[in-house]
Amino acid sequence: MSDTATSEHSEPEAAEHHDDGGHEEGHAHPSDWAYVKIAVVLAAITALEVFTYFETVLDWGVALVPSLIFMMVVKFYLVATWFMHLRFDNKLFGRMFTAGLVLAVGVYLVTLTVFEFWV
Amino acid sequence: MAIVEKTPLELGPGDSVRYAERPLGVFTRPQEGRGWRDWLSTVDHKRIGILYGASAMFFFLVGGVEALLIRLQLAAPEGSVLSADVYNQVYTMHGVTMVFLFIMPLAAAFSNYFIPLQIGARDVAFPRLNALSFWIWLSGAIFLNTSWIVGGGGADCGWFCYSTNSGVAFSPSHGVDFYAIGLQILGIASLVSSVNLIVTCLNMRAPGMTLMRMPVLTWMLLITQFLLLFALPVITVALFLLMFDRLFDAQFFNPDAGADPLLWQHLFWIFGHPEVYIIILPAFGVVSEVIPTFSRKPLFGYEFMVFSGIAIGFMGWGVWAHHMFVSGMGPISVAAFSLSTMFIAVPTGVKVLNWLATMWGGKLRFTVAMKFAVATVAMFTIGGLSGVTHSVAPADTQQTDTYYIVAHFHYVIFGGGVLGLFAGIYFWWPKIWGHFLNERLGNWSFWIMLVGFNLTFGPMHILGLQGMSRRIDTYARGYGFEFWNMAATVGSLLIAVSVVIFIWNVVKSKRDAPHLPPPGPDPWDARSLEWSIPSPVPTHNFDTVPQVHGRDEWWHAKYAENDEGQVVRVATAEEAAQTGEATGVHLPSPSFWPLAVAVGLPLIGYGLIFNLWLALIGALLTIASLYSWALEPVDDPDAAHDHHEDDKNEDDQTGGHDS
Amino acid sequence: MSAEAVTADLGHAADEHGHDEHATTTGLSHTKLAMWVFLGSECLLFGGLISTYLLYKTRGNGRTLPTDVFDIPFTSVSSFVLLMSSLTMVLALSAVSRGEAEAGRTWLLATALLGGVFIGGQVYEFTAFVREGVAFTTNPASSAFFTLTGFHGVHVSLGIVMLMSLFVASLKGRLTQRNAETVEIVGLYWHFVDIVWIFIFTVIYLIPAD
Amino acid sequence: MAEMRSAPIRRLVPRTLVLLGAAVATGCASDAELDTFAPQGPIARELHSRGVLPVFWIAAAVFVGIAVAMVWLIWRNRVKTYDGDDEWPAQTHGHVPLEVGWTVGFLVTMIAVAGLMLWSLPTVEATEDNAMAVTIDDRSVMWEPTVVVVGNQWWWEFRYYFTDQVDLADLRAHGDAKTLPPADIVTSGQIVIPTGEEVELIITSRDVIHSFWIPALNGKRDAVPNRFSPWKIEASSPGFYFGQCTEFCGLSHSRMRMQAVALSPADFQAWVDSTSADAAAPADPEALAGLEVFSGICTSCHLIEGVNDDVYEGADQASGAAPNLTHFAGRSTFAGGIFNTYNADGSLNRTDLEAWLRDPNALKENYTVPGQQFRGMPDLDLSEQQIDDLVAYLSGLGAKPAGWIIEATQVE
Ligand code: HEA
Ligand code: HEA
Ligand code: HEC
Ligand code: CUA
Ligand SMILES: [Cu+2]
Repeated sequence: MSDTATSEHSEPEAAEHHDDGGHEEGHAHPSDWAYVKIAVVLAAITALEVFTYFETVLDWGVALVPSLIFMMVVKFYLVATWFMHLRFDNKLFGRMFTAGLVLAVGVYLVTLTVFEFWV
Repeated sequence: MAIVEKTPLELGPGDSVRYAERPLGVFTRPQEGRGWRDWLSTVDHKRIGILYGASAMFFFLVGGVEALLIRLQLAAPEGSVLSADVYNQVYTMHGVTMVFLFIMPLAAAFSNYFIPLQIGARDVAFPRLNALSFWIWLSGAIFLNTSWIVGGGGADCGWFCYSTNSGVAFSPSHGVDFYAIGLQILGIASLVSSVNLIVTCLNMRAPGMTLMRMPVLTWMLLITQFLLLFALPVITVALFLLMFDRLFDAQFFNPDAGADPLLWQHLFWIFGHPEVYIIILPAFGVVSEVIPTFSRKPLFGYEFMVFSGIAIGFMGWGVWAHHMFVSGMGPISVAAFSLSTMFIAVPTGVKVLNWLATMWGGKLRFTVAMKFAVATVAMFTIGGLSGVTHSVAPADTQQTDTYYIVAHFHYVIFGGGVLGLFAGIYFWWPKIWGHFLNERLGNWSFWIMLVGFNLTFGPMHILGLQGMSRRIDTYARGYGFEFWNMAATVGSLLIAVSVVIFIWNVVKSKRDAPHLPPPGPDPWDARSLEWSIPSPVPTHNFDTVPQVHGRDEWWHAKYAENDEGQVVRVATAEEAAQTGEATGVHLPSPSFWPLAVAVGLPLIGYGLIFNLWLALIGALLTIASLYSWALEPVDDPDAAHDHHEDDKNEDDQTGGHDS
Repeated sequence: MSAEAVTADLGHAADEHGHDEHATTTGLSHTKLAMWVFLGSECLLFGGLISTYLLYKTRGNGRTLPTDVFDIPFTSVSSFVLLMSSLTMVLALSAVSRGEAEAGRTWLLATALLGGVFIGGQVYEFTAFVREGVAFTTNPASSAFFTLTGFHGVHVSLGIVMLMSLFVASLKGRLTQRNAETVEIVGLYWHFVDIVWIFIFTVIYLIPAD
Repeated sequence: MAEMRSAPIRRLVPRTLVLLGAAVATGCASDAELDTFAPQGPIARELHSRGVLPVFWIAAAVFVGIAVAMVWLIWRNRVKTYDGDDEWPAQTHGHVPLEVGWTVGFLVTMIAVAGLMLWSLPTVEATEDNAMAVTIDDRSVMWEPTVVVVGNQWWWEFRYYFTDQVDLADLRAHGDAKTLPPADIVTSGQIVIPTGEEVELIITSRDVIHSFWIPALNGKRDAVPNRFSPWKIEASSPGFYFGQCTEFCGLSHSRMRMQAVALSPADFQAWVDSTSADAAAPADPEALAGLEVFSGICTSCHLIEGVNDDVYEGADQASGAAPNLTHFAGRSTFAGGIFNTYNADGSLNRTDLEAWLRDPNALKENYTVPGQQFRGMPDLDLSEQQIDDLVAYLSGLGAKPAGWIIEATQVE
């Protein structure tokens, strides 16, 4: 919620993004080639993720869960910032989404903690 | 939803030519008119606000009658007005009705009516979605109450419907099914409306209306929308799990299969606690408008008011388990939630003292609206302080599930929420209807309500501390509960009297209105933009969208401060106000599809409970209506431009929207 | 119409489609903002379902758990399919906003097809699980599993419906450069459903349930 | 009409005082058996003085402050009407130091409240390692006073383990409240505890959530199916302490009560001796006939040690249990603590007992609908003869409690 309060400061910036409607040409969106590159990275990470499943090949030990989470976050981040354009778009969009995301993660982590999920 | 549709009207920057491109849609749209049928297709935020308000007041009576039944049953020991079974249904439906069908929609009425007006907009961002929210809400409300007739009775599990008592084995009638599905339908309505209003607040402010210039009512309503936005999905999850358990034999709450009943409690209260701030913040907003107006002072500490509201909204997410102090979740969790709960008193206290500081050195004029507002502050403080006493977790082990809690939450909900919204009703009545509510009757109603309220809920503190459990259909003689229960029942009858006076006031004021001078645009010498336009508000709201230069824009259009800090008038309200006579304002066309979509949902509900074929029909109806909606032209390009003149004239003649 | 009335008109943005985004306070389109706000809310929906599953994943009531019957290689393939549908989605948007209607249409269809493959995979997975003794009502773990993945599946299916609607509109020549925003908004929804699956794939499938 | 005159607050202060006075007054009344302001044991006393009272005083002080400020403001600043434009007060928009001041003030107050909370939390949560000697089956054991408390619709079961003592961890590992390990004593409605000992409770439920609460001895704790939650009570002196199930649990939630009977250690031992024995064999013919009826009808639900414990497989109930009747006559209340087993003069309360057997549903509403799982005792269509026989049999089960207990329980 505090996000909306501060979004005040983003307004001048928002005004600059005036022509960010999506049906204008020539704005900052990346080329198709860039998208493909991102997709390749995503595919590679996915391959690595799946690779962890075959423990016989390589035992990740205690590093398994942290690495999996890390890879997940990277993928999540790449899709959100590139494919969903958060990187190029007005910050307000990202803030609305992050507010929900952060709240969800926070609230549910606490809930699972109360259920002693981690022990 | 209507995603596939494309806009017919494109306006390039600075380009005043309309593209008369034929819209994508294949259905024509109805036109805005004045008959009763037009209420069914209206997309005007003001009319939708009125619809919300009127239906909410209706359900206030329903919930109130349920409350009176409770009180009659408990007036004396061994009461026999209701059987235990009916009592359980009545108190459950009382809680559900009051929370979901009365106070939330009443707050939604304020959001719908006043957010656009206070930010200088013509309507909300998505007018048809707005209509959809209302109709879905209404269909959910009706659906929920039909369980009395077709469901074998209302839900009988308490408004938070704890598992496992909500399972089929323990509540075999369909009441709980109606609860689970009904609340989902209501949730869709509120979710859609919260998205709509958030976008409205962020995106449709008049030029110059920065966030920190928004009136505090709008601010509080905006925060409320965020709370709804994030809280509703959580209860939706809970309700789905419950529904799957009951209707499709899932195992979410079956302890024999290893399920944990506390899961429901967490999900419910993660929603439920933000919910109580959803109830109170609109009232805080109203009070923050009324007190400055009748103190002839600006709100003290605007920034602090806004940020404390945000803080309350935010902190409200970390305290839910204070409803579960005795559930056995473990001492560390108890301590943590106890601590997080307490500190909500800080931002709330900031609000209370800022209201007092606004009154400090002011010129307080005690109209009925002002009386309600001041009473709100006082009564809420009592409720808030009893809240603090049960935020101390060990102490709460003596208090929880007793009438002490019932006293707490009626003080905050009724003393805070309901009295606050009543202040708003008296304050904005002339703006909405073009005539005042009668002050004399208003005073009677106010005092009787205040006395009745305290007589009803004050004694409940004592009863609770004497050990009277809540949700009991009778109590035995000899525990010392007799006297105060009788007092509470008498008090509730007084509240009923005050409500009757209020209803009479509504009727009488309307009847007397033609013989009284009209209130004019700004009867209270108020401060925000809705007072800069005629009363009642013309269909198009603003002739020209105002340019905003600061907080309390409208006040500054009337007054300035000279070098000595004295207030000098620069214009009368009549001079500064808009005339409402603009023509040719393009407004969104009405549509019947929101109503049609909404009708499908309860059919799905009945179908899930009784016969899946019916659900299929409901689903098809919903989908077909959604598609029709999408294929409907966004606007009727021929209709939009010339019929507003008649509107205005009619307004003048009838003095209201109610013809 | 007077000049004043025109400015007034610009201010109200009176329909659902944000066509006059130039007039909104933030300069942003209503619809797109609404979609983002909605997606914020969806986080709490899926969060609740995921937490429910995590809490229950080992509660089998003595019967087979979903984790016992997971087929990771199979799910990996369908996850990969869904991931790649995000690429085709973004390419569709890119094409439409360049005015290449035909290319846009093709990419839209490709996205919908990939989504369809994913749903097909899920249907297969569900039936396979049921055959192996993990049905919706078997135990808390299975109820939670089917509810979570089922909710996600319904989201994907809705996305497919929207994509196909766009595709049909495009066939009729109605999906022009101007409608790029509509494509973008459907895309946002689609990508969101994809990132939810990224989460589910790791947290539900890959992290071992000891 | 007092249009401009009175302020809501002005009548609040006296009102509150009156209410507070009344609360104190009724709190002292002898019939207020559930009164939370009348603690009778060390835990409840400490909870009251540390957890409850201080925060009440803080809240009251804040309230008085706000109320006085409000009344004063209203008194000072009210006007009848605004006549004209020159009546504008100074337009103060805010004052940051003031705001910071009261924010800090509230923070400090709440930190104090937080301290109180942390100070009083161990009062209800921490347990001590006490133990007392108990003789069971002629064997002396050290017993860490622990009672397993099981909620059922709408009665409480209390289980005592002396021979094979259980603790929280054992039961959590065991997991299932419907198949608890066999206990030395199983009773219902009245929890019997020794005075001067902290008694740990392990609370669970077999059907829905209930809440165990004896206000004079401690706060409450929910009984949640599939969970075992710790709690504790302690009574300073022998006596009788009333309780009420406080979590809504269906139809007869209001009629789900319980009492704690605190006995001196010697009396407690005597109670253990009499109650751990198997049921007495009936002597007179009526009681024998009663046993006959019982064995034919009642054994599908009720257990009597020495009669049907060898074949008993749980009750025909959603909860899978019904009160253990082995020492039925040893308790002074029955059916969820709402009926007297004995009249005040010590004679058997035939009226209620017979009525109960005639049609339980009429006395205490329940869900015994044919075709659904039973919750509560159904109407068994007994003949008056059968009822008389059963009463004769039941009244011989267990030793009649002491006169003062019978007197103290008299519930209406
Ligand atoms: C409008 C709704 C509303 C509001 C605003 C509140 C506000 C608060 N509530 Fe309340 N609450 C309910 C509605 C509400 N509540 C409902 C409906 C229930 C019961 C649900 C059910 O079981 O059915 C409930 C139950 C409830 C419980 C659970 C009780 C139980 O079941 O055991 C608790 C426990 O901590 C609690 C605490 C609080 C606190 C600390 C606040 C705080 O936000 C209050 C803050 C306000 C003040 C403190 C007063 C003003 C401040 C000052 C004047 C400053 C100075 C004060 C100090 C320094 C102390 N509430
Ligand atoms: C917005 C919320 C709200 C409001 C306004 C009220 C208002 C009232 N409540 Fe409410 N109450 C709750 C929310 C609310 N309540 C909740 C959430 C619960 C918990 C439920 C649960 O435990 O699950 C509860 C529980 C509750 C209980 C406890 C029941 C129990 O635990 O067993 C009691 C008992 O007295 C009670 C009484 C009242 C009374 C007397 C009013 C009065 O203020 C009502 C005043 C209104 C009227 C008197 C209406 C006037 C009607 C007429 C004049 C008739 C005219 C008729 C026609 C024209 C047709 N309420
Ligand atoms: C289908 C199950 C069932 C059968 C059969 C049944 N009872 Fe019960 N009985 C119960 C339940 C359940 C209770 C607890 C009810 C309550 O307190 O709400 C109970 C309570 C009682 C009590 C009070 C016990 C106490 O200490 O509180 C008595 C006495 C009693 N039953 C006697 C009988 C007799 C005698 C019969 C046979 C004629 C009988 N019951 C048959 C289920 C049954
Ligand atoms: Cu058991 Cu209420
Ligand atoms: Cu709360």
